[in-house]
Amino acid sequence: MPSCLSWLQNRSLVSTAGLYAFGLSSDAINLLSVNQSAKALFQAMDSLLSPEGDSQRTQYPYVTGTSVIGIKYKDGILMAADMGGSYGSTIRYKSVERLKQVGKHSLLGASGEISDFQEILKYLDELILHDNMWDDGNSLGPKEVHNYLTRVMYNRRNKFDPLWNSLVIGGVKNGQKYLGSVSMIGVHFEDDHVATGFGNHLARPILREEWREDLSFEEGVKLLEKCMRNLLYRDRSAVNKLQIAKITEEGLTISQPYSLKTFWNFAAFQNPTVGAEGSW
Amino acid sequence: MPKEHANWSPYDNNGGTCVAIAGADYCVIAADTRMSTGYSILTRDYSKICKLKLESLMEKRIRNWLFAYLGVELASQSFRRIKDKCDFQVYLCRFMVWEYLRADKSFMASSGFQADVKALQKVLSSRHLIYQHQHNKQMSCPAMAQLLSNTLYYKRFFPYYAFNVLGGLDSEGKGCVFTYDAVGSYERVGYSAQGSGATLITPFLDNQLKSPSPLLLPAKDAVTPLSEAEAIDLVKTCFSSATERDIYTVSSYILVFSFSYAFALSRGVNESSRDQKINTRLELD
Amino acid sequence: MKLDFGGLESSAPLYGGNDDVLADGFSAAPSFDLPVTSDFDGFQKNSIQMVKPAKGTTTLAFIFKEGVMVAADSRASMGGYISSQSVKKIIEINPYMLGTMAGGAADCQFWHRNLGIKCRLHELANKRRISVTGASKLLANILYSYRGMGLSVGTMIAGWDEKGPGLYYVDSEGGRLKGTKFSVGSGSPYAYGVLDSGYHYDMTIDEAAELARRSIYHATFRDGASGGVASVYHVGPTGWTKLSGDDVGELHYSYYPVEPAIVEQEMTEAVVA
Amino acid sequence: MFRNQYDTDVTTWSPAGRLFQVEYAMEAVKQGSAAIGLRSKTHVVLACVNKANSELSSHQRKIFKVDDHIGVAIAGLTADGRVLSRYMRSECINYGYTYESPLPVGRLVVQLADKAQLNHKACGVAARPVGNVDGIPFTPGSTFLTLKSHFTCWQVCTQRSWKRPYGVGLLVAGLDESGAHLYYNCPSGNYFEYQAFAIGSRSQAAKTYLERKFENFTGSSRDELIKDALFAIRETLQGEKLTSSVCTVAVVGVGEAFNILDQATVQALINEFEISGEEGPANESVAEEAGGDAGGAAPTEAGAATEQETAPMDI
Repeated sequence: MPSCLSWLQNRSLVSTAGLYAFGLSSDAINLLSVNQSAKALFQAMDSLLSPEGDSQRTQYPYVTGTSVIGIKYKDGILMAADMGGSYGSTIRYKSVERLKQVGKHSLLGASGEISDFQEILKYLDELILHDNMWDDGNSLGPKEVHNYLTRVMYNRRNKFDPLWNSLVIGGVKNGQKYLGSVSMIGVHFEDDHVATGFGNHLARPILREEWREDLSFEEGVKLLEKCMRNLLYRDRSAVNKLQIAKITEEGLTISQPYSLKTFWNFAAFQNPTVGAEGSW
Repeated sequence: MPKEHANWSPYDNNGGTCVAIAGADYCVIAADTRMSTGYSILTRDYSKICKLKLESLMEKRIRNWLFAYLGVELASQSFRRIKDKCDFQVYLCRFMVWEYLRADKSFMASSGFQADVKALQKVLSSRHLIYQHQHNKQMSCPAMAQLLSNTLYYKRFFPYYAFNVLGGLDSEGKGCVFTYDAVGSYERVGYSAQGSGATLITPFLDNQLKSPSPLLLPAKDAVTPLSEAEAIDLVKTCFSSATERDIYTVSSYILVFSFSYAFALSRGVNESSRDQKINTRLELD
Repeated sequence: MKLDFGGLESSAPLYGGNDDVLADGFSAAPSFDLPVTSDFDGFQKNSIQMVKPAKGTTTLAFIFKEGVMVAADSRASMGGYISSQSVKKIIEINPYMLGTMAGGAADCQFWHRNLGIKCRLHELANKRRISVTGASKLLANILYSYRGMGLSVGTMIAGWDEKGPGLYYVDSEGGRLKGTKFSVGSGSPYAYGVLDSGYHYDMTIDEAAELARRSIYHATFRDGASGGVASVYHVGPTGWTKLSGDDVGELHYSYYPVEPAIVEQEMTEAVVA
Repeated sequence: MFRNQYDTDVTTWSPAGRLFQVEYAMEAVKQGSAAIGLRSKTHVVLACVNKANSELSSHQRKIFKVDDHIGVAIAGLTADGRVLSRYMRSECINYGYTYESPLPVGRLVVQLADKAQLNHKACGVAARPVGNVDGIPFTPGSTFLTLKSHFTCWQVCTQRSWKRPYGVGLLVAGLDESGAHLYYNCPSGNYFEYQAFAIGSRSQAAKTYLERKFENFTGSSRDELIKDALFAIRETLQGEKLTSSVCTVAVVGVGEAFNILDQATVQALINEFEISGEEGPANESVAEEAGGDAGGAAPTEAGAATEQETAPMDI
């Protein structure tokens, strides 16, 4: 087998059979979809025909990441996410990286099921690897990645086998800032600031008040930290260990994990149960 | 039988309202720009309207016509997307964002589950592209209406949760509006509202635009006598009233026209303009 | 149970062998996208509930000396909301055959249009028009193959062929009945009342039309899911013609004119007392 | 003329290392009527000679719009050309469906080359995400959007002896992120990017004209580019009078979707430069020799026809 094919294979990025198709089809994804849809077709008929047949389709999130917040600022996109991985109510993992680079121009933040997020990263790895192989001056920007992910999520929803995540995609390409989000059933939109999960309720009202088109980097980080602090106070699966990622035309930087200074002796927090009869 | 998790549903209702009114030679179609899920607003700047048409060379020519017809101030406003700052609770502000204005065939506005709506609109615009490649002309509005009905029905057992209204011009250049249920039953009407605010708006439109039913024999002409300007005001009133009572509808909306302007490409035919409106037929080569 | 999709394939493929790259257009049978769930019925129940397709109606048809009289109302309701008052419930399959719409509006519209295609193909293949029996059988086979999947159709196929007037009732439970008088829809009990009492074989066209119109009017009067315009069609040897379309509101005041005088008197007495 | 025993099918190599069937396919391109393309930094112009096979019939379409940003001019077997342009259209639509952005021209050209090289009926399987996109239950007849991957003949790069190469050359004009491009797809399956190029019968005349002028194409404006295209076309007409009915011109550029100019505009352009008597924008030597035959009575139609027996292929 020619050397480059073996190099690809031991990176176990592309299954052996995939290598052959790789050279042929414009898109290795086809091969993935080839066995995917065959399997789905088989399962569709199987589960329809024998309703009592065990449908491996039931999905239940096990290890989940909490909210991700993304905003546009003067030079690009800022995103923040904590590093917690909750297993139900237990914060089982504390160093889950939920902000990842996708290609040269995009940044992906994910909340929800961590294993599904890792599978999404596998698909994106394929997509970007393939995109680079063309090496013709064109590359997939944040808009394309966002639309691609929307199709993947919507498609998995159609097969009743959803990827249990909501994703935030941001990036800059040719001076165009782009920030969009996708939910697990395919609801997608673009906006100047987005948030997932709890962030929708706690962070976005703050962003709707204080966000401005010309936020500087420092102001942007301060705004994100304000939102993350609020989430820390009220979201039980929030962890005080977060990362902030910045992506601009020049490139992407993801901060080392750090913690926020929190202030817990607000009057409201003193003795929350006073005056509440029969409270425990 | 493993527990089928109850909380996962492939559907969601992202709210929003669309309204369409067909006139003698125009059709007004509008939709609000709010998208929400549950009680939280996802975004205030999402267009529910899909233009089912390829970009055409007419863009520049129509843009200048627009400046001439509407006066610079209103026209410039329409071509600069205005961020909608209105917040339903605090104060009500009305931004009219004219996204497109051109001699067009059909526009589709839909509300319901946004992912299904987008998938549906993508399928239709792709089909429209093919039609144009094959027939070298645009699909007429009634043809697009039938295609939308079939597309909806093909998902009869796994429906697109999308309530559509299709507006445009029919082959004689008269305004036409088609209204749908989610699985494809459709009907040509003079006016229609769909989405979360529909039950509030439709009675108002019935009252204002009551026109004899097309089924009557001897047939009576059912097209509304309203001019475009009156139709626009009516639509604005619809949205402001719906905003009062429907949490999912907000009163900033995108208005899209399709006048019967069509510019004869080749022979520069330019009939005498009827009250400043140029009224010629578009012949795409 | 093996779902038999046999009914889907129409006899003559609509379009030649079409597996090249972009053979657009019709295909032998529409392919339906099925939800991948083990609880198909449960899914259908709540998705239909959520989507609330347009339903509710009164339609009737009867054979008499001069041919077949077909009539219907024009109201469509989605749950409790009247979504339209101007639905065309009598579908013109071809110049010699009509179908009526009751139950799911989308189901009826789609499958009648599909039936129209099949009838046209039959004409092209056999150089003569399809009989009413044949057409109703085609529709019944299709609906039978989707039995249990949630289609809701209660339709009448009325037409004129070599054997004279033909009338069949076909529904989505798989039933297919040949008969001379049918009424379908939520308003049918009311329509039957008027229809049965006034029907006799040798009526003139006008009498039959009036009977049909009257039956629809009474149904719309009593049944909330029916209303709008009462449309009446007549199918004769030369095909169908639409006889009338009257708003049921006007029909009411023409059947029961209100004498202005009586009303005023009551008003005055009330004031005095 | 029977060359030798090596040209019976496409999988047989000649001792000299040549695939004659492929070469014959490239010959077919030369039989087709001329098509030329040239590009500047912001625009690409395609033009072709309309050859009707008799006075009674209209000419065959040789320029197809693939998408807003891509168009193609073909020379050779027009039937093959139509099939390939339909394939390109469905690829573009699929890509647009998934990514909501235009398919880069270069990638489409490579896919086309792969298809030509494998010359099997590759179905319109396009880049799309896992599984079929969203179960668009498109009528199974039209495969483009069913996106159900029916992987008919996805074999490795071996040829099938009963398959023939596509007998058509394609000039692909398009615009993408990396600028304006003009490619030539050859029936052999390889492709080249050009500043300007000409294919089809008597294309050599156009090539010589284009080779002289191509340096200043990059900077030239849209209208200059169209004028140069018309000059190049006129070169291939060997003295026959250039009118807008004889040729078709199409343009794609930044901010301008691919569109075929209507005859009136083309005729206006032709009159413009014919009245001014320009024989070519620059007053190089071409003036004398073109002046010579342009002045003389244009050889009659028959004259041109007998000189080279019209290729049956092009009908």
